[in-house]
Amino acid sequence: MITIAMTTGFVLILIGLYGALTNTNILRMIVSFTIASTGVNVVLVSVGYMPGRTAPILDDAVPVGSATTSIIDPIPQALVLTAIVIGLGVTALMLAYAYRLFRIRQTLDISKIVELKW
Amino acid sequence: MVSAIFIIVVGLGAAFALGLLKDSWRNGAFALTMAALAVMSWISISWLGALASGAAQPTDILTAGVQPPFAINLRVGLAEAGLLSVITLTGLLSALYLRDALMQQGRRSMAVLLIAIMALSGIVLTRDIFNLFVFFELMVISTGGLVLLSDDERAIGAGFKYLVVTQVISILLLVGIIFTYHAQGSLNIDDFAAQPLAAKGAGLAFFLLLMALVLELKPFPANGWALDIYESAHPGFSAIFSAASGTAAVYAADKVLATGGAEWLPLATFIGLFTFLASNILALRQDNDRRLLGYSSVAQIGLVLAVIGQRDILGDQFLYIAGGILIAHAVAKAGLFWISGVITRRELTAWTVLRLNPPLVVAFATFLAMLIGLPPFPGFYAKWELAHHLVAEGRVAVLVLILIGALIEAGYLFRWFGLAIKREAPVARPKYAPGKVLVIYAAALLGWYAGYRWGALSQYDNLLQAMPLMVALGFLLIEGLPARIKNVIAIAALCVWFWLSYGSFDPLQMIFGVIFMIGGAVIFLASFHETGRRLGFYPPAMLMYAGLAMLIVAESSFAFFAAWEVLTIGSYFLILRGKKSEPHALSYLMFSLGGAFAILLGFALAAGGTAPLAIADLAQVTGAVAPWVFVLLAIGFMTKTAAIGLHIWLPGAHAEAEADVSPMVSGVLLKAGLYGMFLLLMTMGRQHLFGVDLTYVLLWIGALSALLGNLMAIFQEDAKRLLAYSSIGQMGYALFGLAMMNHLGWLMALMFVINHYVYKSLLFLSVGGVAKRTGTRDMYRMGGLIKLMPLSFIAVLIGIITMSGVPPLSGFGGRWIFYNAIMTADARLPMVLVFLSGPIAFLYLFRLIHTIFLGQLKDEHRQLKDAPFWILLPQMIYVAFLLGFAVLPGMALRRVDAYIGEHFTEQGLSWEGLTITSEFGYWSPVQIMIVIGTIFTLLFLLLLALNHKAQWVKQFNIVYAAERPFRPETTHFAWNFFAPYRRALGFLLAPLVTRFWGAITNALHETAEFTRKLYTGNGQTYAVHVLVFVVVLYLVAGGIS
Amino acid sequence: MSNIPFVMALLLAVAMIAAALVAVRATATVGAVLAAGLVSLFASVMFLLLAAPDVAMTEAAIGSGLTTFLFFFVMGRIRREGGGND
Amino acid sequence: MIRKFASVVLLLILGYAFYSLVAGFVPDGELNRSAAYYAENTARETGAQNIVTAIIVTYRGLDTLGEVTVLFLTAAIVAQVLSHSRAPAGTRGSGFLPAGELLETGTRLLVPLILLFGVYVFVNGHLTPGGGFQGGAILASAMLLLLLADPMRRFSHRLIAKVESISGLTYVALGVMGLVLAGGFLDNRILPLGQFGALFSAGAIPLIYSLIGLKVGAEFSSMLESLEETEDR
Repeated sequence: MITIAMTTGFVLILIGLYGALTNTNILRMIVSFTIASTGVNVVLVSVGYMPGRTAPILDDAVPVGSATTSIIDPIPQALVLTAIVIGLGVTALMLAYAYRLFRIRQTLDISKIVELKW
Repeated sequence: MVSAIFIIVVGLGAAFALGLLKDSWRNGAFALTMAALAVMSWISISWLGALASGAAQPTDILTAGVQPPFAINLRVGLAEAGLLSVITLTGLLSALYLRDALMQQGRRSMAVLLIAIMALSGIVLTRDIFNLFVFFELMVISTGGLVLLSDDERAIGAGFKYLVVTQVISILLLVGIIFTYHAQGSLNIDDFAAQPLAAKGAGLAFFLLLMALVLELKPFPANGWALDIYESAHPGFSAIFSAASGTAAVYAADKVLATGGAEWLPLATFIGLFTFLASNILALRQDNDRRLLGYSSVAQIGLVLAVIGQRDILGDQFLYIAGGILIAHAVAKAGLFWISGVITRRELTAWTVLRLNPPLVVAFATFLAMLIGLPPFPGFYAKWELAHHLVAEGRVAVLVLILIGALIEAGYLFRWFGLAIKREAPVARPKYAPGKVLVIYAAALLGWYAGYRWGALSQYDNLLQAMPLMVALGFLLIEGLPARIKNVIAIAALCVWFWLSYGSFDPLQMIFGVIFMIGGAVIFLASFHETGRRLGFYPPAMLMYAGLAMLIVAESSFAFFAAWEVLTIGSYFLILRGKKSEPHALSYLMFSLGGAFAILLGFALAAGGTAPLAIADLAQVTGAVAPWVFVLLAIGFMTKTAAIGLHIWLPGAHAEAEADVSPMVSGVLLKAGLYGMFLLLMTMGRQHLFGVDLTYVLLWIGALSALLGNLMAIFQEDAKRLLAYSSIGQMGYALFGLAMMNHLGWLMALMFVINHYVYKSLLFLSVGGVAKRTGTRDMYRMGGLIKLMPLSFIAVLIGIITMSGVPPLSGFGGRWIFYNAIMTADARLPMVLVFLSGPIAFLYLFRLIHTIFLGQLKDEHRQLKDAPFWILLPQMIYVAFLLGFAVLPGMALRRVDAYIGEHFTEQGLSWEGLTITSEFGYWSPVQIMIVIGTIFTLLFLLLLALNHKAQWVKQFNIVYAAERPFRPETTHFAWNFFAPYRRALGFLLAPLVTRFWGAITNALHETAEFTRKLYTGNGQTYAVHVLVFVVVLYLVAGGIS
Repeated sequence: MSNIPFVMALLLAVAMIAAALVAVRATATVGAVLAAGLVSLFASVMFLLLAAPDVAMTEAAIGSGLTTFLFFFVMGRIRREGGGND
Repeated sequence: MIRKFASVVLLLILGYAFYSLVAGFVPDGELNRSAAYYAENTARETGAQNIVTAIIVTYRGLDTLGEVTVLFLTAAIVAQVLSHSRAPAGTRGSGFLPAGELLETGTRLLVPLILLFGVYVFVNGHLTPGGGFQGGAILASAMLLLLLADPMRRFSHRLIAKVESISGLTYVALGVMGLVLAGGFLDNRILPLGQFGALFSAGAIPLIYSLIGLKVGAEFSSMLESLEETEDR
């Protein structure tokens, strides 16, 4: 289970990076990055997973006393929550930039935005 | 003391509060922003003060009221407080600088700025790795926002590239964080340290983590995105990006590296050095000022990373060294970016406009000196300590690479300074926004203050409390006074300094002291000739003399080296003042700094540790290291004396300098190198490397310098160049004498020290005076000036008689001692060379009289008057001195002779009355004077008798009889005077040395040109670079697991 | 424990990778964005399987929901101004 | 082509590195010390049922503050980026999902419900899955619906900005109160922990999470609106 999730996550990262490195369209690059960050999130959560345990919520099913032996690691989940929100922020920013670039240059092709170099 | 968390609270609170203000009420918004930044700065600085003085202890700040690692904690120690101060102050000043842009874009951009500074502070404060990630993302995003402040539309592209790359970095970082967490069971950085990363996969996780953090430092070659930002962003923001972001990112990398254990440090060292060298080389080809600053930023951060890689051996000095470099870089880079913001065009030559505002030039020079680590700035102390630690631990290779990089960096930075000072400046003085200029001055002052603090912290003397340096710097404050008043003060300062210090001089110091101080003062008499304010002359001149003054009294290697750098930098600025001296001044500086680095390395090797080393203790250096110390120090000193091979800077630098500067740099400054050689040979004596007696090598170098220097001089058409080349030869003699390592040799070297000062100053002044009147230095444009400039003629005549070593003047004394000396040495071949060069000197010296003063007067020179009074006055003093010294050489040499006698057992000279006796014969100056005088008088009378019918003939001017010739020199009788010799000996003059150094420079430039093609400008390619960087290091490190 | 979550995870993994490949290789940007949204959606189901309901909710709401809309808005602007055909 | 090839090679090597991470991964048998601490002490120290919430709001509150700031920052920058480049007049609307009668009516019906649901989600964040971010996203989706239904409709920028700022300021102020009244910045024990499992419990967590919800909702809305908006205010 963990291996499947983690592998999937890493594969998503690689696919995302591949897309980001080979698509010259800016929007497609951004799409690829969202896939890669989804992959990262999957990896993060899978690291915290422990087989046979439940979500880290102390309700009637999981009394406080037995929490240590019955819940999974809550920390990666907390981290992923943060990572997702930050990912959205960065995506939004990149999109805004993409639009602005398009307005200036009338193109979405990143290989044409090379006036700064050397 | 206010808790440091309020830096974050205030930053965030103000940013949120800005949203409540009306969008139109921008003044209020700006005031709020500034107030918040001021509070943040104040908190940081008060912590810094308290921690530095011991009033406070490093403090952990818990959040959520729970102990770490279960809740995030922050920490303020000395390092954190220092960096926070840098970050918040940069933010504060940049905000002031960005005022217009911020006002125009409104409160949102102000909020972004506040959050950026807050985030950078958070990066420094936090001890939690994921929290670090959050602050990093805040930094990234706010960078994305602040890039928009630029008017340059290309910044949008740069910002996007940055975002692309940081996405890749974030992915690596998060993967690294989570697996590190899995291995450690904690996200707290301090817990990493407690538990070595043993678990499987932990190494790789840590590697990814580290790579992500290192990538934020813009390592070469994965840094194209950063350069694009530097080039296009608003300079006010670039200052933050370089000074504050760079600082924070370095600290983040350091924090994590510190926990990873020593096995990760070599990786950091490698990346750091590679980046430092590569970026500096790349910067060589930059014409865009901001991009150049970008390369320099990247390089400096690389340097700091390399220093971090040495933290295992730096011990408690780590903070002092890394902090010194980092703070110097932050202040200087911020300052330079701020200056670039008041300059409208982007090519380096556009900086000429600074000249219309001299204080800005001072600020510019301050920042450059800080970057390169010149005294008295923190980088200097850091460089010194670093060198000693590295050498003590056997990491000489690291040090050498650092020094090479620093030299390249100095090359492009000072080339830039040269362009700014020498290229044509616009006429109209631009109007600078007062706020911006104020910020620049504030940075410069902070730089000086940092230099003062670092000096106070160092285990050596605080350079900024050294009196000569203070006096020299004081001249910056009185630049507004008329030149003549400043001249009086300068002369007085030199005399007073001599008077204060001569009591403790030994005879050797006395001779050099007199030349440096009193000799300097005499040359200053010529400076009375200049009227107006003569901006930019006295501070560098006094800086040079301060260096010389400090050099003589230096007792420790540190003081000596500091003085050496001070005099180098002062003389560079001085030489740069010449009309066409831009390339020559640069080459002078490059050689001198290279030499200085050799000295640094030599001293570090000699010290063998980090304890201060007294110059006298050089004598105690033994073992395998001793000859290397000798070689390095000798190379360092010989760059100053322009020994052959290291000489190519001299002719241009001396010839192109101003009329009164040439004698300073030739007559006075060259002696600094000889002084060093004296000390070196006196303490270390003969050293053997691979079985070769190194003094024997020096002997050869001296002989070759004498021969080739003189040979090159005879083919010069430019009078000052001729004198310059002759200096190479003369210094060769002195070196030769020293290298003989016997009593008479040394005495002769000292004789040369005195004589060369006098006649070279004399000749440079008189030739300078003639050049001032005729408007040219080319001898074929002169002629027949004897009657128009009789005093100059007499001066030159006396000068060349002395110099060529014919009786009756003191030059002969030198020669006489010299011939005695070589009879006692046993190196035949070099001796022959030295003998040969004697007559060669005749050939060119005679031209000075023959071509300039004799022959036909040029038509356009008919109305000339003799040189100005103030230029003549010191010449006449020298003439008088030479006559006196010819009769009474004993007045100086006797005591020295005895002093040298302490070092050499063999018989010196015996001084009885006016007669000097050696084992080979005797020399009685008075007798010689009388004999020669008699012969001369007789001959003169004879000539008069023979020629009593001689009559004056009007000169018949053939030059203008017909059309003006296309090449006037070809019609002059004395042009290419020694063409036959050139045909015979020209092969000796093939500019091999020049070609050699030229090839090195070219190779560097070619490398730069080739390498920078890496930066295609394509953001995707940059992302590939980032991955390549990580993957290659992963492979190099052998597939960490 | 039981095989059902395991099989589900496997299916989800395959679906996610397939969707990701579509997102990267698709010719139309709209399709790519939708496919990426789908990846997110599958990921949030995967999070449920991994006992992370909080994450699942967030991913569904933000990763697949809001992000997709952001893309559409920007693409809409670009399309209206004559770009975004490729 | 070269780039593709190079990328594939690079990613293969990176993939190998990832593979060795997966291959070497051993799931914890027991909770590690941090997780164990939270499992044991969350209920006592924070009074929250949902441990993830307790971590987010309290133990790692600084992260969350930063995270909220990320959104604040992004919203501000997006607005700024786009304020420079408004689309030509007359070309409004998202262009993808044309508004219709049905959508408009549906929106009127749905929006209050959605808003209520969003509030429910973040108010109960300490008890059940969900919280400020999810709730905020839900709030924003209501705004999204409004935008879709009627692109002409403008929410008050001022209102959104005020909500954003005031909730942000209050959040920071609560954090400082934690510093002053309790154990440290963002300590939730400035309010009584209350009855474990009750709505009003867990100290300041529900309050903070609500503020986060409001703020996140406002920020998302502002972002969406900036991207949607096509002319000057």
